Amino acid sequence: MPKQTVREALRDAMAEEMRADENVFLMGEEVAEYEGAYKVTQGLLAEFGPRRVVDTPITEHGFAGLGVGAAMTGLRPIVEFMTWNFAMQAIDQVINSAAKTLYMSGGKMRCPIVFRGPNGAASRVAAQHSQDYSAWYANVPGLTVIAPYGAADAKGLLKSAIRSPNPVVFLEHEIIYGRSFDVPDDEDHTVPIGVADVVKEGKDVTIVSFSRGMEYALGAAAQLAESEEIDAEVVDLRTLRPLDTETVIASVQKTNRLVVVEECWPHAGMAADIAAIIVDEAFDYLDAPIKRVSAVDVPMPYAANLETLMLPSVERVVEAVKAVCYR
Amino acid sequence: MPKQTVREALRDAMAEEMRADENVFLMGEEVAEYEGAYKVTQGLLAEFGPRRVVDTPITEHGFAGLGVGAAMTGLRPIVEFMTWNFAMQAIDQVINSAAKTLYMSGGKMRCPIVFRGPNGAASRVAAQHSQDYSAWYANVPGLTVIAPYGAADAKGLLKSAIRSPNPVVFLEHEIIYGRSFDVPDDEDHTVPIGVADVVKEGKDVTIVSFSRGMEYALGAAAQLAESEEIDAEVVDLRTLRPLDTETVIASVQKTNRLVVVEECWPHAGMAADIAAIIVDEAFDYLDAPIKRVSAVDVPMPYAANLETLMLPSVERVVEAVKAVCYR
Amino acid sequence: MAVARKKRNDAAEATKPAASAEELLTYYRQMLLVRRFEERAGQMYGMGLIGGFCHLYIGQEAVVVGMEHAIDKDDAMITGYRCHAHAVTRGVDPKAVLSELTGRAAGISQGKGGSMHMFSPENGFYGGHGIVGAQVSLGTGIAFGMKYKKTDRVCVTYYGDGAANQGQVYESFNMAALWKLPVIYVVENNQYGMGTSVKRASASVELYRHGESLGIPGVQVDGMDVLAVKQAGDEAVKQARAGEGPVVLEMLTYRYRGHSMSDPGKYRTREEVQKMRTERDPINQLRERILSEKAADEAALKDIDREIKEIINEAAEFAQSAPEPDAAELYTDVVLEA
Amino acid sequence: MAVARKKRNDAAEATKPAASAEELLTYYRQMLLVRRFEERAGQMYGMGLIGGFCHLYIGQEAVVVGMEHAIDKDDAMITGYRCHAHAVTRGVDPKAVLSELTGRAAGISQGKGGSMHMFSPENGFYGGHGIVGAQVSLGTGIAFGMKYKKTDRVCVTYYGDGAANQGQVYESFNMAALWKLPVIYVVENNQYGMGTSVKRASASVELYRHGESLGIPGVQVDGMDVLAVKQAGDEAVKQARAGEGPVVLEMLTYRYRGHSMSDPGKYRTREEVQKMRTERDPINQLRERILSEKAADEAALKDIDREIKEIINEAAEFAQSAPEPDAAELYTDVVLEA
Ligand SMILES: Cc1ncc(C[n+]2csc(CCOP(=O)(O)OP(=O)(O)O)c2C)c(N)n1
Ligand SMILES: Cc1ncc(C[n+]2csc(CCOP(=O)(O)OP(=O)(O)O)c2C)c(N)n1
Ligand SMILES: [Mg+2]
Ligand SMILES: [Mg+2]
Repeated sequence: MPKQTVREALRDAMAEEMRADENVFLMGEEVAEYEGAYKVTQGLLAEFGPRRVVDTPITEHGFAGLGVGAAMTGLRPIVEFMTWNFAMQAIDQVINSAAKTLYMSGGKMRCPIVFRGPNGAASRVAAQHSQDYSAWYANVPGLTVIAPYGAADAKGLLKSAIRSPNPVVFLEHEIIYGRSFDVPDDEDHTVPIGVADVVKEGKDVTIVSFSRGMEYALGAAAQLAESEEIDAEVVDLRTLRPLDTETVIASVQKTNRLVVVEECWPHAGMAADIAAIIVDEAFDYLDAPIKRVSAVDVPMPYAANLETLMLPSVERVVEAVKAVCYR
Repeated sequence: MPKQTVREALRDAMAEEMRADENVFLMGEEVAEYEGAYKVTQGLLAEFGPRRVVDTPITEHGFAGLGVGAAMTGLRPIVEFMTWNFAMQAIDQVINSAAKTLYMSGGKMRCPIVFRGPNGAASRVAAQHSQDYSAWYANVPGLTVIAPYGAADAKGLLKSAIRSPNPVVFLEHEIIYGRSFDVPDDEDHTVPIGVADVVKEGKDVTIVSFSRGMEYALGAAAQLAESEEIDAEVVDLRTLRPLDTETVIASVQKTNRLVVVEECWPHAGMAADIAAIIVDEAFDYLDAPIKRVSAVDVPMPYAANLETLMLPSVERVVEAVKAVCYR
Repeated sequence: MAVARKKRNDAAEATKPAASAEELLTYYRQMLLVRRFEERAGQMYGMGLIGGFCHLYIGQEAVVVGMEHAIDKDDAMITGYRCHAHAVTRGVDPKAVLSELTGRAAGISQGKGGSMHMFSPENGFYGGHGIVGAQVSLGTGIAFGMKYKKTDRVCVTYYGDGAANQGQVYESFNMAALWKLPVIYVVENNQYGMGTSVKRASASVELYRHGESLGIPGVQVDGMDVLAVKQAGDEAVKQARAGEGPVVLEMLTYRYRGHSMSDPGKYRTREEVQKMRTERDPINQLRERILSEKAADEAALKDIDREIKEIINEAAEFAQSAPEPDAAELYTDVVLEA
Repeated sequence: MAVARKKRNDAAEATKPAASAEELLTYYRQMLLVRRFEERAGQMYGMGLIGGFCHLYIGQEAVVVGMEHAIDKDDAMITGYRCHAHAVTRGVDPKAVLSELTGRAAGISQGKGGSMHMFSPENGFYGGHGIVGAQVSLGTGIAFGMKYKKTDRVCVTYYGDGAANQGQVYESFNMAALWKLPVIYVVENNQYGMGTSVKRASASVELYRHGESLGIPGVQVDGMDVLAVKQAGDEAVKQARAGEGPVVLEMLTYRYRGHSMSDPGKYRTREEVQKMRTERDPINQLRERILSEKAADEAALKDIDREIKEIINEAAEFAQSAPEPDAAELYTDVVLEA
């Protein structure tokens, strides 16, 4: 399979869907002439022109609402937030207008829209630019929430998101934009929404994660395998809403142990949700406490040493796995 | 002890603190001349005048930011959101400016401000006016998050919030504004932030809740006591951040069973957080799955029958308690 | 079109806009339908048949009816929570609106939306939104969609004097002006946002000028005169349809009732309200014109009254007896299957 | 003060604002300090000593220095993320700013804030904020606080041309005008918000007029001329201090460097940048004036250059060798003990 960066995979997903459907268009800050603050939209203006690739003023609240209105007319907007931190300005439109309208209208008013952009911590950009919103959006019915790790999933899921009739929150990660992964060379490569992926099978413990958390999860699993200590099963959630709880439960039923890894703050985070589901639905299979490896419960500091300490790490995952395996 | 409604208790808390400290002032939509959309600020304009009780335009984003700026000059603003639903327009200022600035400034820039108003479902106001934000705010370090149930706690905690040097999110509940409770007749009645309250002792199961969830929790405990089936311990969290995990753990260590009740949506909600903490920190004491009784995972419907079905109920709590007690 | 023309209705007064007898009677019938609908909704609220918030449009009828006749059926309209009139005037069956208010399965939103949330895409009605100001960005997006699709359709986007200060209104103005979107912003200045008079909320009470800094033309209109509304609407629609970009129409109007049903109304005097009702009522004014122009006689107007009474009675009966949604509906319409 | 005066600097040109030799040299020294500071920060970024975003102020020095001299030490100032110059000019030790950039414990924010987040309440500097537009509401609130406390202090609130379209800016304008708050809005129009030129982002590029609909006076100022800035600032401060409410000052300026360190700069030509540098540079302009007015000679200016070089060298050395924060600092400053 050819290799592609996550950045290229996302771009290709948008380009392919824009070629296939005239109703798909892209808007956001610096998406057109600048080709994306993080260069995810490279080449799109050149191919599709300014009608379909629209630079906006720095008015997230307004253009998110504008996107939702456009979606109500049957268009399929892709709204890029330069980062999800700036989407707090627009969150009322994402939740109150996009997520709730189908329900409030008794099914009459559809809103097929994708909100996308990098979520969570980039490098050294401090507290206001580093928040992980996965848990907030996953909390809200009416939304579909996707947070892929590798490039094939990024591409396949973004294509599914654009084709979805529902409002989708698509959480990318700045740190993995530049990483390369195998991607199927197929215009029709899609990945189904709501299906987790057992990335590595194992028998001793289940490690569940998503987005960049997978880096720590896979790193820890590899390290534990290498030392032949512990054989971990690794599950990539990929979609945060709807959650594929079946796959997680099945894995825990097999391994009887669970560690959840996230870059989100711990309180009322995604890992809390997984832990709560498992302690309810698979209690009898649990042989040990469920451990969460989350970001530290503080705003993101700027200093290099503190930043490293704030985020999860392979070491912290290894430690948590050992703890639940009582090693 | 004299009885007071929650509404009066909140008003008195503000009035007393405004009398005590010239730096305390109140702003928000309809707080002055109209005396509050829900009449919580009755009499305040008359007593304190328009300098200290300020009607704002319907510009949540702007006046929340203005409040934070005022707090940075050493004032102690109380910012009323007519409901927390409208605070989504302002959430960037609450999180990025109020919650993170102390950290980002290395402790230099303080922000003593209280954001308050009714949270969650009122009666028949449908999806856009009924969201419960407890989990979102509890997720964020730098904030203090308070969600009282009875009038004495409402008063004592609001006074503590106003005196706090930190930004506080104070979540009230429209449905309980008009209910009466005993309130100590004492100008200096405060309730400490971060301390849960064991409202009813019991030995068979722990029911944890907060805000209006306490109504269902206490109702269920009473019903179970009456039928002499199950002796439930009921814990009112009162503060959601910082969480008094010690009290909850101690209770579960005693009862070995836990049900958490909330009006929040289930995914990544407050109950998920409590469940995750307990399955990690008190795993060996748990004799049964932890059950969550949350709002149903859908936007709030308008129709009377559907609305009732959407919210938690005494019956649903009783059922959950029986399930974890294997009855 | 010049930027911000003041009180265009002052000038217009000299030359009363012309209208055929048929037009006058159509406006009359529609305004009366709205009025009677709202009165009944108010009664039914009092009887406990309607819950939550319920914002009546009584006094403002000329605005929505006048604008409706300035646009075509396949143009779009969007507004806030004070939306019963807009739905009915766009052509939604009053039964479906009233049984939405009573929370029944036959409601236009299947009883799930209630008073503030009704939608009828087939009638070009995009809601019915509860968050002050949000519909302004949405309406701008609907106009974006119409332009994107290369139609010549326009979107009429309503908001209140209270909403006029919201940041997203300005953000929307800016994009609409920058991209010349076919949106007509209709600010229904009924003098109060809840209990706050416009002068306590806005540094400038000339709401038609709020887009001026961004080059958006604005016109102040007598919103109690359906013909003045229609005329101003016609001009604005012409401009927007021609691709010349947005217009702001400030409709000077008044709401007779409280903001919603629980409003004690202490922020204004009884006399103020009474004066508007007796001197400026849009239906009475039109009625007088119809009679003085002999477009119809008293008897013909009585027939209309009776006809409308029947429509409302029928709707009320229906809305009270129609069944509530099935319990299973709690779980539907959250998301669509892909 | 009239609403929205266009290009006041055109008129001003005839009567060059007067300034003593001492004043001219103070401005020169401060502008040069900012320039050299930023140049060094850029170098240190290139060396990997600074991480994340780093927005340099080179080219815009006249704005912050001119405004600083229009206010007093106990007035307030607040800005966005392009804030090193503001901190230094307000009186923060360059060492503390530069070691914030290198993320060291001795940084003004103990290394926790970085380039975008520095605060010095004791110098009346309120940050240093990363969210475009947010500081405009904050600054309005600072002004509210000053009025509430019955002082005659003012708050100078900076934002960019890109931020000028944000809704919260208008919401703040409205409250400031309604309540006559002592806030001076300084929009640093450096022609671009990241890669978007002002005319692609704003339906009206006359940013000094954005408050016009709300009755806020606006003045356009040559932001490359420190004396013009100072003079416009003086007038605005006078009005705000007198309790007459807010003013908008649009500073026409230019940033020579990229938006932040990773900007490929394809949205403008090399020639455009070069032309500004050679023809309009604020430091060169002031230097020429100093020499032509004989406020100082070449030798005296060289002394200043040398002095500043030393300050910067010392700061750089300090910022590179100062220790990182202690690991325990991760957990401090989240909340204060009650
Ligand atoms: C963002 C937001 N803030 C507050 C409210 C509560 N609220 C509902 S209607 C209203 C007054 C709006 O007044 P106006 O825009 O003049 O419209 P009118 O009710 O007069 O039609 C307020 C404050 C809301 N729904 N949304
Ligand atoms: C709300 C928000 N949206 C987007 C960004 C990303 N961003 C940072 S600076 C900037 C450009 C701002 O331009 P301008 O206001 O002109 O200020 P300048 O950088 O020219 O000083 C953007 C889009 C942000 N920080 N906050
Ligand atoms: Mg109004
Ligand atoms: Mg700029």
